[in-house]
Amino acid sequence: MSAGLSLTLSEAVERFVADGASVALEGFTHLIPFAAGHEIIRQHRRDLHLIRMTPDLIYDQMIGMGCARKLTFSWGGNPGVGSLHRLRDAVEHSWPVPLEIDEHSHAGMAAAYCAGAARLPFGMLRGYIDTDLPAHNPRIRQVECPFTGEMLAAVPAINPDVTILHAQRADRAGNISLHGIVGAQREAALAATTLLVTVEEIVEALPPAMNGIVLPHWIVSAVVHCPGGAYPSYAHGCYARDNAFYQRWDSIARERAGFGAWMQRHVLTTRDQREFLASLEAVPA
Amino acid sequence: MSAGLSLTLSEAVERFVADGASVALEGFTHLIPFAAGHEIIRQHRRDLHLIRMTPDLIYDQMIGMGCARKLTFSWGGNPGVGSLHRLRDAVEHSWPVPLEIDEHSHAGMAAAYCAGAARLPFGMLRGYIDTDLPAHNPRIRQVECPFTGEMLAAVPAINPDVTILHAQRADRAGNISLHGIVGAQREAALAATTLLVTVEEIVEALPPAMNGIVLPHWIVSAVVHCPGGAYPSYAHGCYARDNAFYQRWDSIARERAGFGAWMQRHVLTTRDQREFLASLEAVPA
Amino acid sequence: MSAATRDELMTVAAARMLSNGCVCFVGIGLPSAACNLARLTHAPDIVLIYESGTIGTKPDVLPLSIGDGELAETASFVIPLPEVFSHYLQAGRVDVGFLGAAQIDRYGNLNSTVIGSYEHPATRLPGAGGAPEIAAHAKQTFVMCKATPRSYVARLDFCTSAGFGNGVGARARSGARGRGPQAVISDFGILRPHPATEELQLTALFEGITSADAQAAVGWALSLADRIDTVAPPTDAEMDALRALNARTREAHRKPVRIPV
Amino acid sequence: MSAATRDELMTVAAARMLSNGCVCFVGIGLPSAACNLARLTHAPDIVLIYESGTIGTKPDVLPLSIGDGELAETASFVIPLPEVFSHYLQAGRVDVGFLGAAQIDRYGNLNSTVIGSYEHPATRLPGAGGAPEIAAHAKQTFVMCKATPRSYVARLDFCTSAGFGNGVGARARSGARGRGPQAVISDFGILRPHPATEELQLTALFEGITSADAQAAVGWALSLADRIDTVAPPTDAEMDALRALNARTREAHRKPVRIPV
Repeated sequence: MSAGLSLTLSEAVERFVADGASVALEGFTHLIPFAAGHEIIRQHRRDLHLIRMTPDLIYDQMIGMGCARKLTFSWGGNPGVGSLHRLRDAVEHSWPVPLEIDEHSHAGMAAAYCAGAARLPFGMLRGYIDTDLPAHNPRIRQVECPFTGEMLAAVPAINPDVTILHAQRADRAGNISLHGIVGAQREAALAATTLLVTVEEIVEALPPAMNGIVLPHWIVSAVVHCPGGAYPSYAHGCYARDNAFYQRWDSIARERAGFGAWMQRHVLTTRDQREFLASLEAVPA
Repeated sequence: MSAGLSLTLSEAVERFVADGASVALEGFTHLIPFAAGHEIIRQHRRDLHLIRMTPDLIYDQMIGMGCARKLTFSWGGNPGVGSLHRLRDAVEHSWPVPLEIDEHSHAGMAAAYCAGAARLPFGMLRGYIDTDLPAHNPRIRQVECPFTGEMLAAVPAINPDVTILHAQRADRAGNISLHGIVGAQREAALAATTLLVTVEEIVEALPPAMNGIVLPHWIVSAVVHCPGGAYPSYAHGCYARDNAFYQRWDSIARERAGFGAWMQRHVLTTRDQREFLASLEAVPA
Repeated sequence: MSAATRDELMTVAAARMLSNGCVCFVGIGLPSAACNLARLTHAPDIVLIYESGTIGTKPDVLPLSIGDGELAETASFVIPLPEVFSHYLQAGRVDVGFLGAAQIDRYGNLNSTVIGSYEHPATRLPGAGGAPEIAAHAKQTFVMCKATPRSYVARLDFCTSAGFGNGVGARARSGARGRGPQAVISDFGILRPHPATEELQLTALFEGITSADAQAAVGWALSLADRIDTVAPPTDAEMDALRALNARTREAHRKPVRIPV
Repeated sequence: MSAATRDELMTVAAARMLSNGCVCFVGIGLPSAACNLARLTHAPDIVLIYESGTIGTKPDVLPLSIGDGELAETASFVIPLPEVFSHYLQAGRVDVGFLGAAQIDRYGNLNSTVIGSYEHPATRLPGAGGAPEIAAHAKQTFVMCKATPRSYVARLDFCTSAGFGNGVGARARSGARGRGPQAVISDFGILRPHPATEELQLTALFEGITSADAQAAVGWALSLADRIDTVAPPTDAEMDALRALNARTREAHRKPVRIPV
């Protein structure tokens, strides 16, 4: 691990997330690295190429705060609730800044992450058949099977400059263990140049893993202890998803002014995840 | 599960393994389905296309007994000991019958299994660079990345007619759980048309799996209760690998006559895995 | 018991289409309700897969998101998302896939991407998610889509997921391996593809709704099957199970979650 | 203590080349002994990967096979084999790969496939295994190969794994991403590639062995480095650790296993 356990989240974001970088804060509903996203907003990062299968509230916030110039994604909604209003505003009205989109299906983006993790230049799938996406995205092409002549869909590998994950625990060497729904996190981690992980707890020794999901310390750039770092998403075994918050987000983010006020109060004027959480507890949003 | 838990191993092999079939008895040192291989020998199957990354003793036995016409593999030795004498005799002297070989590297064969599991027509890798294998195997070709123009190695998907695994346990619905070293078993299972599994034990309910390795009942054709079915390989948590047996195999199999006598005594004249094991216990081979 | 709502009618109709033991790729919303209703009534051994990677899940309440903890806790096992799509869906191991959409056309092609032009959308929708490959690879798909003035349209603004293309065998020629949309469950009734033309036909209506109502709800000249059935009204057992499930769900989602300060 | 055997000399020499914390892709036999000796002496934090999928394993005895239970029990975690090759090796995450061979040529190309012709081999060897891709993707490789009349040859019967091809930049042009064989450890001494020609040069000899001995052991005109070192003899600590490891291993492998009747 290049930076050890000594960094705060603020220091880690400052060191590893540069303006203009391609950044994947992965998490499929579970273990979404909210705290890291908030810190990126606090540090006013700009021109990021955000990557994520399911940009949800944290990307809605980052896009609404003007951090992003481009989004690679496969489904951009508030799960079970509806639209991501800030994402829509950026795509429909270029507010606060224009947002270029690189749009895929889940299967396509999963293949692209897998290719990235394996350092192959492209991934392939039987996908996008008779749909309009390939006509609008030059990053969806075809490849011919050299044995059967069949044509398959091809997508370029995704290799983020930085992948940021949240996990349940790390040991002192920096090995990371996560369990529960893992989405494409492991592939996004292995595909990245730099891997930054926030964790619920740091332990002397991880529980015996055998075939469990572990990211070894030598692929991790830094681990930051950040309890509650996935809230309002969840950390299986630690705390539950705040579905009510996800539902409330629909009205918080619907209008620019209300969104701005909420971000000011709960993110920009809080210093870290602890203060963020306290600000929500004090007066439910 | 199409055939449930009601079949004996003999019935399962009779029903699912036909002469001429392509059959993968996978297992990377661990959980090698020896009992199933012995049953295939007892039933005198012929013209099989055997598939396996590491043909070891059980394939040495099946090849020496004339079951196979073709072998797809990537490393054919007795691990840590030396040659597989029956495999060598078949390749070098066509004894007892000629054996066509389809030879790969581990990485190439792993890619082929993964493609098979995903029902893609081929797998790709950065592989075989500047080696002589592609010149001797028309099933190793190249594919061009439609984004970068790079040339990558391509191998056709492996989709066995039948994959046979050994696992630690199944539940009564036919769900299979395995742990420890799993090689390419999961991919071989998912790539197959028919999946036959022998298990150490059948339990009411599998232990909670979360991110563990489970093969669901609806991809399994039959489960056979077969304790000790991986011996002299091993079943993690149940019994250890008999390394001494692997070392003794070198002299057992070195000469045709000695091999034949051993097979006669321990496989052909035993009725099942229980009798096979008892025959070894009675007089160590 | 109050009369069934249109959501309830659609949910019950969809649940009935699921046979015991079938492997379903489940989306959030009405499909999730329908699959779990089937599991809680006539199909206890149905296998539910959510794209988050939970296989064989048996949630006690409906998830709000595709990845609620409940889904993992009650699953037989949980796999990484790429494997759901490669090893299970693309491999042809899913019997039934559910799809929803903002727009559907007469061949069951679906739009969940944009209203208006792609480059300058009037309304940006969430996008494809798993839909294009569910549409291609599930052995069959069921579409759940309510009729609004803008949902059943003569021409999609964008094709996110292919149904029967432009019909008459186009799908078979496309390389898609599943049989495509075999039922569209709307809030007026049920459409199914004509065996030859593959155009959707009205095959059943909910009680009290007429063919003229259905025709008025869709933006093309709706083809009628030779025989149009009436969907049998929900039984008390179905309604009890569905309402209890929805009540448990509402309560669970309202329950305040402790902020992990 | 008895004098070091040639196996022991080679093992100690290889172990010394491994720095603490480096990630090694380990093969069975001498490489496995060398890597574990390094771990038990100067490199306690070395990360050992066996191709069976065991990552960060710390076996107390050497495995006989690449997949002994000991490797899984003492591993940080165990992954499916395809991921070892795609996510770790091909992804460039392995610092050092070890290779052995039946034949090696002056550019460090290796044969572990056949002696004689491929179609009608005089001797069929086990084959490639992981070697071709270890040779291509590990950041560097170390080759351990004893000299026999037929091992260091002017021309391979078959190229299983590429070293420097025919030299002078051929490897760089091939698309292989690792730096190739940076050391060949034989039982006479150590060869390393010349920076420009990439031909292997004799750079060190074990004690009591001369350049003439080395030249006699190889089947081509052996190139000598400007300076040829003598490999420092094993220390007592190295020999103690290695012999204890080998003794534990022999005992473990001899121990009768209960037949699971």
